[in-house]
Amino acid sequence: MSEIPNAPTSSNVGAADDAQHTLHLLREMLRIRRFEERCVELYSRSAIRGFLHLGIGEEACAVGVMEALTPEDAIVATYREHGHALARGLSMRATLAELEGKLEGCSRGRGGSMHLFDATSHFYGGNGIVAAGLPLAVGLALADHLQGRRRVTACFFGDGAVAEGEFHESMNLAALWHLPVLFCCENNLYAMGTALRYTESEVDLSLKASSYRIPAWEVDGMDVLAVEDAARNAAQAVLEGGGPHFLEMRTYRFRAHSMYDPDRYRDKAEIDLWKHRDPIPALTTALSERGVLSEGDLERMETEIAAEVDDAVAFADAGTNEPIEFLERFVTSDRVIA
Amino acid sequence: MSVITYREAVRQALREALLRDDRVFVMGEDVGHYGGSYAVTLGLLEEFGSERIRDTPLSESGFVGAGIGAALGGMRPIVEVMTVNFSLLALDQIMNNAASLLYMSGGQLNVPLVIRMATGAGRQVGAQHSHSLEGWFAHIPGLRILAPATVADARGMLWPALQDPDPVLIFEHAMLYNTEGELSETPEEVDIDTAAVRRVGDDVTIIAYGGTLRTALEAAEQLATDGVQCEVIDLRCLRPLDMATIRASVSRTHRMVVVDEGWRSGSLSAEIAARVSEELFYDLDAPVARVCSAEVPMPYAKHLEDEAIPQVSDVVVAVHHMVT
Amino acid sequence: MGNFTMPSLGADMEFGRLTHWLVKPGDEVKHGDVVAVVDTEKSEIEIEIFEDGTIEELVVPEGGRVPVGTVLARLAAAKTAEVPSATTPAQPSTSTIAPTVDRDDQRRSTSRFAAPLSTSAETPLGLVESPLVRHLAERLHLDVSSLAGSGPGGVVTRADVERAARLIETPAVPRQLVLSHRPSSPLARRLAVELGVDLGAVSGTGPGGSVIERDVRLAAHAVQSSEGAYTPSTNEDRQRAMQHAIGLLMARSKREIPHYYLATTIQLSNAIAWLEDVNNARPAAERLLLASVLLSATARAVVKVPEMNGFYDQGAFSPSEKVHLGVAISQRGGGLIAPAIHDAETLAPQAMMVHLTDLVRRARTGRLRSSEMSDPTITVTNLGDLGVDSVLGVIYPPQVAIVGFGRLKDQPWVEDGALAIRPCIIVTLSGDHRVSDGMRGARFLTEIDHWLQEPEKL
Amino acid sequence: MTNDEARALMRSVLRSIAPEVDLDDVAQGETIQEALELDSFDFLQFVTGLAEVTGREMPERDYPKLSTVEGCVEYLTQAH
Repeated sequence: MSEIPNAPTSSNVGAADDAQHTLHLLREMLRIRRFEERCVELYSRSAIRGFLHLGIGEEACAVGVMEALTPEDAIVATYREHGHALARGLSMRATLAELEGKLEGCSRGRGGSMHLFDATSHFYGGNGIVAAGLPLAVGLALADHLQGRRRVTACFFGDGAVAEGEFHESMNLAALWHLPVLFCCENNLYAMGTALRYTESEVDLSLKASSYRIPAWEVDGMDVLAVEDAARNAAQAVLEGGGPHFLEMRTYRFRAHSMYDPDRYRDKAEIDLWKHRDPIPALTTALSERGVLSEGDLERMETEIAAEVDDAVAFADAGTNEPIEFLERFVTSDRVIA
Repeated sequence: MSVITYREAVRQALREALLRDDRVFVMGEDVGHYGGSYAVTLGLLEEFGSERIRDTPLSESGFVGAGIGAALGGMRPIVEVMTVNFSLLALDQIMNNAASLLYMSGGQLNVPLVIRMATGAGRQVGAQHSHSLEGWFAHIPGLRILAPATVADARGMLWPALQDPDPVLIFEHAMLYNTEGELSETPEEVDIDTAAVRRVGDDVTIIAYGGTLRTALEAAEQLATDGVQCEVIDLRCLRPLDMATIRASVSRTHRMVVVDEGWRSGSLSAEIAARVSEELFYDLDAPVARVCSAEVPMPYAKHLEDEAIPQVSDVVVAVHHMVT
Repeated sequence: MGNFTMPSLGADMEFGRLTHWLVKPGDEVKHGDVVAVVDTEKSEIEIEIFEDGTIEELVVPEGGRVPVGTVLARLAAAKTAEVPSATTPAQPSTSTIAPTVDRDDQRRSTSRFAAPLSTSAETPLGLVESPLVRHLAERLHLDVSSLAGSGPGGVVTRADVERAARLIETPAVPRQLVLSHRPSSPLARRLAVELGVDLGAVSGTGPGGSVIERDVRLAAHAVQSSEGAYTPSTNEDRQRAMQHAIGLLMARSKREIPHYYLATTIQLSNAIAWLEDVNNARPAAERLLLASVLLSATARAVVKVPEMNGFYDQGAFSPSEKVHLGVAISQRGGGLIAPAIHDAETLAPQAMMVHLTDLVRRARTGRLRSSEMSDPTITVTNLGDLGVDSVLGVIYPPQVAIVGFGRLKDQPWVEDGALAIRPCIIVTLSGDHRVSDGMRGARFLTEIDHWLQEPEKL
Repeated sequence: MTNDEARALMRSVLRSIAPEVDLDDVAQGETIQEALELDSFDFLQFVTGLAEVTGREMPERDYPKLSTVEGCVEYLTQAH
């Protein structure tokens, strides 16, 4: 049984005294949750195929960090990226159409769940290779540095990535060249089916990060306000030339690693324990106790979100297949290979 | 006209690119203070400073991935991987990121990156430092693969490669750095699409690239004394292959030999032979011949290494066998 | 009313075994309830239902292994009012559940020349159930009785019919390129078709004795049969093609055959006198040319020195019992071919002249038989007409010798110590040193001289 | 047989042997064989052709007379 950080105290809620903002955070998390729940159904009726990695339970990380970023900032995510995409502003329609492989998808149906891209919002996509996104983030930040552009590149990865060589190489490069990268580690205690204690000699990941002289904190990944607060401070420091920063968000996923994973490696008790710390009910309770969220408000929010999901499903199901004549397009730029 | 070395030509190309476009910067192991493992970047650090001539830690996946990221971020990076042998550590970044991002993103993200690598054997540096893997990379859709064999190409190919919105890999054969060639003061533009007919002939077409061009040309001279006129084609671009030039030649000579320093099985020469048999079957008057490296980890001993690498005599024998 | 179907639980899942039900008919269920456990060969997974309602019937029993999408249970609508949000939209048509992944249907997977489905012993043939498939087969006038079906239970599907039809339309190997048994290069086979040459009759000089381009071109310009066989568009093309082909042959000969050369002067007064006697008694049309005498003499001499007659191939000489004398005939407007006079050693000058006349006429009008082209065992070249004193020939591979006759010319000749003027001719031999040597060559030339001194015995 | 008839005969016989040659190409005093590249075989056919049409013997010793245009015309036009 891994130790569990303390539950969010009501004081946190007070800190972000702007009630509307907190309601917004709740709505964003709820959108992600309902969207991914519907994905489970779509997958079981084969509308979504291939691999599907759900972030149900980890919504606070994506929403919290995205709130701390500006439209100019760049994002590099992983294959567990639906939440990050939606929180960054990709529409449910474009995202779900992509999951169903339709032309109307954000990557024209070529990427699928692990490769959602949106150039306008600088969402540089998921990545199917663990930790392969880290060097990209370093490069983006290097380009900013060389062109004197003031922005942050937020790079998401899981605890599994920490064991990859690229983690070491990227952290070292970012620190060595003092680059504006915000390393966001979503530590959900399992690298696919292997618990952290079986993969890392040093399980305190923020301690590991500090060995590169990179400022690093851990933060409760089940508390969206705590995540937002930590991310905002870190992003500010990075923006002001403080070099790379590292956030270790301790979180937990309530479903299997992917849609085809028997989840035998975690015992039910542990899952139930973490479910009690579900970030959505936690925030709902806190808001209703403060009298800013009535029963009716919540129901209205649920109904609106359900409608948004239904619309997205109808849009995706009605989506078209990209004509096979275009198979070779975009292998290289507007140039048809002879 | 002045006579300069292949190494000097590459250095001039780098210098010209750095001067013409301030988005260009060079990154790689020992490219700065050490001046480049093959002394290609000697002097660039002093002239352009450490921001644009960046020594990197020994982190091939890291700095190649960073090169890709910087290209995504609007720069025009030139990453030097010391030799193709070390590129294996960066193969995932090159294939799964650089080559695939434009396609996976449905056309949103271009990766205008150039990666330079030394390649090939001949310096008795043993199995791990003597690979010739251009054929591997030429297998990957999304990449453009160049093999400058002459001083003019070494000088001319870099700039158009930097203008290409997609990733370009340039393979410089290690044995070519010391070779010399003529170059005009204002070198003319070269393309990075087509093959070049380096020697005209009617009897046999010899296809070569990079380090094997010299071998092919020497063999052709020898064969000429036997009355066999060979046409020597320098591929220059290994992906996409300029099949038009190959077709035009082989449909005339009806015989083809490919000289490829890669291992025979699954090599670039295998691809060329397959395409010719598919597209020119009824023009062939003899089976396609391939002169490749022996399928061995490259031995250290000189006599063994020479035996393993395609030699002039191997090409002559292959042609003789074909024109009896 | 709704169905609860076997869900897809992973990228590589095609079947699932329903290990046990957690509900029974009459149970109320709502969205998200776990209703059964499915084994996917990798693990047992609890599966949820995404509809509210009451279980009406469990269609698949426990232990049943069914493909993804198969109906597992039937559901009656929930008694309570439908909660709008809970309803799942009607089954959109676009992404129908394919019962099994019909790999055959995906265009990409069938290669252009899809081999017909291999039929295992017990799959039925011609099992057509759908009227659509039957109608389509009739429209394509396709006999389906022998067609193996790729559908469930071996039934013939629409795709099977279309593929079978496509197979018929796709052109087989172009008929005229039916390959002959002889090893020959693709180019040779193509040219054989284009130039109307019977490949079977052409002997190959390529690697391993295969027929290659030049063999066909040589045969081609010798065999323009009158039935309008394909002739290159213009004369020039044919001449150039022939020139090119001969060039290659001569280059190879020079490269491979170690020629040695001999020459001798032969006095022909007897032969000339004999010829005049014969011709005086004959009308112009039947008169003999000196060439006929020279050819007969040569043929007879070959019998005495067999190393001059045969083929050198793949490192070994094979003498020929027959003497097929290749006669170099110049083509009008340039070019030279050397078709054979068969069994020349049996022909006296008179018979030789008949054969020669016929051969030259057909050579010049392009009606030589390919056999005449392909198997001379020794060649004679006679440039006397064109005023050349002597000619040293280049051997035609795979032959091993060539005799050259110069022009008839009066020469000073010593007889019994006195000087006289006699009609003479220079005869040369180019021999293949791998097969014979100067000694044998000299023996051969003196043999020709001997026969020319006694023409009447030819 | 007049001169013109003789020339016409020579032309028609030549045409059957070597269609592309022209009698006018033969210069004064030049032999027909050299001018028109006829070898002994062709010339024999030329003589045979003339003999068949005219019915005359044309023995081998007369061949020299027949190898120039003038000689041949003279030979054909003279009764002997």
